[in-house]
Amino acid sequence: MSTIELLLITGVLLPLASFVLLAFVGSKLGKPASGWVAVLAMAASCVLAMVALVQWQGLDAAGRAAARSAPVLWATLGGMPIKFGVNLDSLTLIMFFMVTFVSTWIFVFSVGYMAGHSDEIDGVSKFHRFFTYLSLFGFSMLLLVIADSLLLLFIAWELVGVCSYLLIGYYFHKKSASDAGIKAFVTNRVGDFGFIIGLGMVVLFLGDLSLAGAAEKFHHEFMAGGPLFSRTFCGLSLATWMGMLLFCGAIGKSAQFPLHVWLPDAMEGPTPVSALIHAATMVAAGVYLTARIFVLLTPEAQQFVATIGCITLTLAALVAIVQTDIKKVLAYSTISQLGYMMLGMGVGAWIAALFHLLAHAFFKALMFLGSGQVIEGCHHEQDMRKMGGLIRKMPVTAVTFLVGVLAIAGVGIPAVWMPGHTPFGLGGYFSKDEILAVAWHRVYGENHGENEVAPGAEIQNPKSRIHNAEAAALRPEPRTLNPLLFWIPVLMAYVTPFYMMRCWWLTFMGKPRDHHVHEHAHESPLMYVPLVVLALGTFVSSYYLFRPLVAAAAPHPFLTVSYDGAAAEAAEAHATMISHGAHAALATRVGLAFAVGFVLAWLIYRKGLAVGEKLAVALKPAYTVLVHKFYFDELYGFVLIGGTMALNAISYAFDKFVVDGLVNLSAFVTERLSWFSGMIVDQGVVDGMVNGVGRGTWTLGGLVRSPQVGRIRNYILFAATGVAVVVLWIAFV
Amino acid sequence: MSGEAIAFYMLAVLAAGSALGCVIATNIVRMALCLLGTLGAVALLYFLMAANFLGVIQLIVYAGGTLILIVFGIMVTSRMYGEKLKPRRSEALIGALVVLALFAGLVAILWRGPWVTVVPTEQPNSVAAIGQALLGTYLVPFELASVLLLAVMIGAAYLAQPAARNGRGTEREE
Amino acid sequence: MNVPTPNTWLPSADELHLFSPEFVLVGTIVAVLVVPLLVGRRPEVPALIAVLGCFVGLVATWAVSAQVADGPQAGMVPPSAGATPMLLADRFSVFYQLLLFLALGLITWLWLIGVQKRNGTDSTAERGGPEFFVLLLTSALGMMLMVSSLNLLVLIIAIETASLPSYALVASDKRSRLGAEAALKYVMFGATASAIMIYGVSLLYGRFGTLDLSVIASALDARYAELRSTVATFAPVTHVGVTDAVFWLGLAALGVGIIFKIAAVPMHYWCPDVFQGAPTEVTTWLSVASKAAGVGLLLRIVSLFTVTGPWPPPNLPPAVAGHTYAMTVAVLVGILAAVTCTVGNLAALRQENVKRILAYSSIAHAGYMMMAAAIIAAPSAASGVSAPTYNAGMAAVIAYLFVYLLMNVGAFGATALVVWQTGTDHLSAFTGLGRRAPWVALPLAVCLFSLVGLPPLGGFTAKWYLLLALGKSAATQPWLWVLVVVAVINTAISLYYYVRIIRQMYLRDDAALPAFRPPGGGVALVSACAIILLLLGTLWFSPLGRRAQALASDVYARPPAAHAELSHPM
Amino acid sequence: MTIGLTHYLILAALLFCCGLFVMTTKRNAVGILIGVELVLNAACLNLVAFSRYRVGTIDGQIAALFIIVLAAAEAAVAIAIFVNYYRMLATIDADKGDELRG
Repeated sequence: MSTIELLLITGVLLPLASFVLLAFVGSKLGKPASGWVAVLAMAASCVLAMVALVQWQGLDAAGRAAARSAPVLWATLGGMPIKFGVNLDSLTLIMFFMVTFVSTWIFVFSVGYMAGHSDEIDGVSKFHRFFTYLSLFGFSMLLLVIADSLLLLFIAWELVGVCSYLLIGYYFHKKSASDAGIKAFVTNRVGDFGFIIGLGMVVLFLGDLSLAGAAEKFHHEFMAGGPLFSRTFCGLSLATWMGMLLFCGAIGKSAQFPLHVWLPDAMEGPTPVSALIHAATMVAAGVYLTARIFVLLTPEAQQFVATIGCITLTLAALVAIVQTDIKKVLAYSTISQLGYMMLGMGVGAWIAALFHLLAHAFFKALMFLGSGQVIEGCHHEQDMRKMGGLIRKMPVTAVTFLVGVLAIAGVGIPAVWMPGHTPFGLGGYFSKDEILAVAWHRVYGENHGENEVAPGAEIQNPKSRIHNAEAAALRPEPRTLNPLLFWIPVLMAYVTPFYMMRCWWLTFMGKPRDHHVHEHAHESPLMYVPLVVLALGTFVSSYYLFRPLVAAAAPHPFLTVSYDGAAAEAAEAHATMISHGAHAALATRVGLAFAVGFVLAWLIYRKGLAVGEKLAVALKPAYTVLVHKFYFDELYGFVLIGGTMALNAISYAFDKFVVDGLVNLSAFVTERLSWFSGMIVDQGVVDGMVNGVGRGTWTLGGLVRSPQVGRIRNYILFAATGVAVVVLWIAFV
Repeated sequence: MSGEAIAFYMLAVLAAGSALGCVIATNIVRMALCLLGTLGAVALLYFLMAANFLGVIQLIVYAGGTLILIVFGIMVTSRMYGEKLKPRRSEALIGALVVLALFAGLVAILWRGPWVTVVPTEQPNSVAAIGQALLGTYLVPFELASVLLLAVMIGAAYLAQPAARNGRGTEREE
Repeated sequence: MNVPTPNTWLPSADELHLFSPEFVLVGTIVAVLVVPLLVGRRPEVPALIAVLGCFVGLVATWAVSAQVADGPQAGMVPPSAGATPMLLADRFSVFYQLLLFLALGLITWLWLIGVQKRNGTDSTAERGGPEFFVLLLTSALGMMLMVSSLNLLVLIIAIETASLPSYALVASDKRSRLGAEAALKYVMFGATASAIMIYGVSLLYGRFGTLDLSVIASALDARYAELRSTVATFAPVTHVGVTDAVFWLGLAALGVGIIFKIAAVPMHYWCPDVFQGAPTEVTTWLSVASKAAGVGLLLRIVSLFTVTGPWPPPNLPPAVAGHTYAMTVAVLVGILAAVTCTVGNLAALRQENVKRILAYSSIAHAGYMMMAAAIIAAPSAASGVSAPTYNAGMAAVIAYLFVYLLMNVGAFGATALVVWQTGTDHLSAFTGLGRRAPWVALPLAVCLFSLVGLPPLGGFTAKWYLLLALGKSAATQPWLWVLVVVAVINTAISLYYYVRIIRQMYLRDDAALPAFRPPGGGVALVSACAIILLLLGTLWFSPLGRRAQALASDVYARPPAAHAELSHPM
Repeated sequence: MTIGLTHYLILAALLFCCGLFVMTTKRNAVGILIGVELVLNAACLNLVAFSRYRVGTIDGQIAALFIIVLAAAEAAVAIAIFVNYYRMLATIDADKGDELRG
């Protein structure tokens, strides 16, 4: 076992040790101490991760290959070896670092946050238990990151699910929190159901659960035209089904449509938990899984991934516009960003998607902790309508939050963008841009001859051997993508800065709208230090730290698409590059989206703040939103009319066109539609579906037990009836 | 009609009639009497089928033992004499329908067969033959049944003994 | 002195040795009865004897396992011409002996704790030490013989030997009103089921002219061969197996008795009521041993239909193959299994009583195990599947049963500790258990997660092997996929009610409820179960699979028609 | 008309059905037990008839013999449980025992 692996394994075990320690003696350690134990363990992991990362960066390709040791045989299942080991590559290291780093600061924040809470619930102190769960969560997530086998990954996956259940339902005496925990758990199980079946298919058709082995067998199967590819079900090959089913797990965990319903509810948990779930761990796990199984996705399965991502990012962005709860805005923005990541995965922008994941982890953790600071400072007030002007009371929080807002909005100066030059911009700028650029390439780009492989040539790759023919069939070819998968995300890129700016402005700027809240607002050092650190991290963690590492881990150049500017890595020599045309096109289309978004948000909520105070008293929030979303509503009205909900929009459009004129119409339609997607799609249809399934099962449970009347004679009668049916069947059928 | 047939039909009517009597009777004592009728008729049918030993056993063990046990049970548990324990009419109706359907199905199946077709030979049918079979071929079930009877006796005795309350068991020892 | 008549027969020493575990059990029964007469009715005495008997029995089992290493051995072959063996000893039955001795030991342990904890000392006589153990051991004897009998008559008596003492055991707490009610229901339902079963056996006797299972198996083979030739000449013959109505009727009625023991749908009605009303240690025994024996018996009966040779049969058109005896039995068992585990899981959702939840959970688990019995065709190289030398379904059930034993003993044991402390088995008794008695709550949580089948616990291992076996067989019999899907969906449903208990223990709390100290022995018992489950899910993952395969090797559980080595020169 | 196997089988089937009906309708627990005895008698009758008319060995009779013994054992346990039940609930009405349900 190499040093790096040892470092990582130790890093994984430290939170576990902390968990065990806290589980047994946590109550004795008492209030602050047990929290610091968890922080220490996670911080130590983070240091180890940094050491490992530095060592890794010092190694050349051969050294890196040598650092990977063979996995340990754990069991042989019907001839299939199950091996566990560390999946050592750049992605693992950077993910590991990100998880430990972000978690450490979230833990620190938690100590401050939870200390301010009454931790006596029914007379029993829960403080240590919170950190017990947090440690277990950290352990599960780290295990998931280093897992090199789908089985180990699945185990960690389930552990993460259990922890999320425990943490979201932490305020279990609140019925909503308890229900939210159950909802998260059950919804995730729905996704896991597909995941399990997918795993079953991997076992049956590939016979290898290790990531590398499964990929190898998959390619072999493809070349041989095995049953996985030759057999079809409902018009899609079994391979496609396998990929889609495996992705189902990610749908659940990363809160993708249609399983995104649990995530906004999950805000019922303590705010640090929200930060942990939304930034570094749980939702990231889905994207990480998709990245790891990327090599098992056929082009059709990729398209499925992209479509899901596109739907998710659209719905969530629209819903975020009308939210008034600060945490819910962030929740929907997370879903939306995850949608971007999945879209990136689906269109082949593997590198960009992961880059976005890492960048997002930092600024989203930052914003959640900021919101936690606000909520804590404002006596558990989460309604933005009652805030405003907090920048004077919480300057650090406000500024750091703004950094996050700028980052998620993708602030950058596209005019400066030239390959090889140092552009200015925050994380989200590069990552989202690259995802969209790749999507553009898939829709309109042309394949330049320089990437073609000589016929019959076999490319040696440290990960797997890929034949020419396969490259032709599996690579993401240009001009194969539905244009909607490019245009909708582009338009949504304008929504993101809008709702984020709205959130920030309503919270921190303007005049205080609720003096009670405002008077008591304060911030505490223990809680804002993490904010500052993460804000700095957001600045640093941009293009030059994350992207090369992620790029080095790309599974196979043929399967991914990336900017040509970053193709420094030797392994990427044959990768599909996108042309310069993409940058040019994007710069004009989305480059200044953030500016447009910010300005419009400012225009509206600057004006709205004056009115807002009055309206907040009048408790007419829906009206406020309706009136003051003029320009944006118009813009997004078109998005939606052009989108999948065209029919609805048009029916409303005709209704309203005559009365209010075009501008009002769009405003109304947009509001209606965001309400629609929020209320109907989210809470009505999908919730209804999930709840309906639950209620159906529940009713069925009652039905099944109803014969259990308690009278023995009737039991005998039921049994006799069964016998009679069988006898009649035998006799007469 | 041969003598065998006459005997069979008489016994069959007795057995079936008693069984139906069990069905109809609401008084538990009458039910036990009807059961006695069935048991006796079946025993006589055994005689008719030349299974004399079995017929005797049926009379001694079943009619003389098991039935007595049942009557004993009735006596112990029927303090509230006269309480009508009638099932609901709907239950009886459903039960009757189920059972009638079952009977129809059974008859249809039993009528068709097929049954094993070994030509019946003159069999050693004496008590000695049965005794030898019990200690020969059927030694294992014989021994097993004896263990079972032992356990059942102990269990039944234990259960039927009234529970000692407040350490009465120890009082008795003193 | 009478000269023994030629037909009187004593088995040889070899044969007796082959069944020494059963004899040990009988000896223990006698000792449990006699020794207390000599040393007094202290509750420890019969328990100690029972444990001692278990140890001796395990040694005897070990000795037998060496004897059957070469293959199944038929035992108790009467000397008369044409007589067939009564009992069978093979690795599968050895496994059952092992399992039952283990279960006996654990239940005895639990009983002792219960005696000390529950009622104080004055009522130990009430608990009927010797009587309890006589009944327990006798039912264990019946269960062992259920799995190893080769003769329908022995089978009936074995089932009754297992059942009758169990009825009495349920009522063994004579001051329990619920116990009395449960016993009444159990005995009535059981008597009905066994009466129907006996009627079915009488029909099978009429159909085949024998009570011997090996003869019936060869008759089925003959019919199968006849069928093949018929098909070759007079295609198409339809519904070959189904025309044999008497056979199916007899089999169905026999099945009623078997699935009563398993508590599978539609003979499951007794199970929740009895499990709830019985004393917890008896519930544990019934849920583990009785069910295990039923599943073993089911596998034995079903494997009578095992088709030796390639599957589907090469010269049989698939449409006809679908109607063979084997296929029909497999599909019927599969349907029952699917319905059973679905009903069990659904009905458990809304229960408020922990023992009842666990009862329904045991119904569901019986369903999972029955799924393995639907794997009926012998694996063969000709069908394209690599040919294992073991019966995949049996191996899966062996692994499953072992894990199931630990999970249930752990879960019921922990429940018992709570019940004895709080006096109620309602879900509310578990409130805040994570604080009040962490050393009971933690193992219980492990056992419950294991019952769900979450990794890295034994329950996952068991389900894994089961699904693997199903999936592999599904390669040639695609309908088995349905079972896989049903099992996975059910696992998802079952999560809800298991987690409910865990939630009650960890996420609900009430400061008014005091912490309590559970008895050390009880904690040791449940912790041991939890730790072993953890090991089975991790380190012992593949050893368990290998051991199960080894125990299921050499058997298609088809009884040998006759056995040359053990026939007597008399 | 000679008496053959089928006659006995139909009679046994009738007894079987009567027994089953008794089991489902009698509220007195002892009544249910009587139903069980009827069904067992049907099985015995079957066995002896097969033995007599088809198989030609005494196996059937021996099986019937064992079943009679089993019936006795079962009755003993059942009656003991009834007595216990009666002691606890002060009734022999099987329907009164419906505390365990759902």
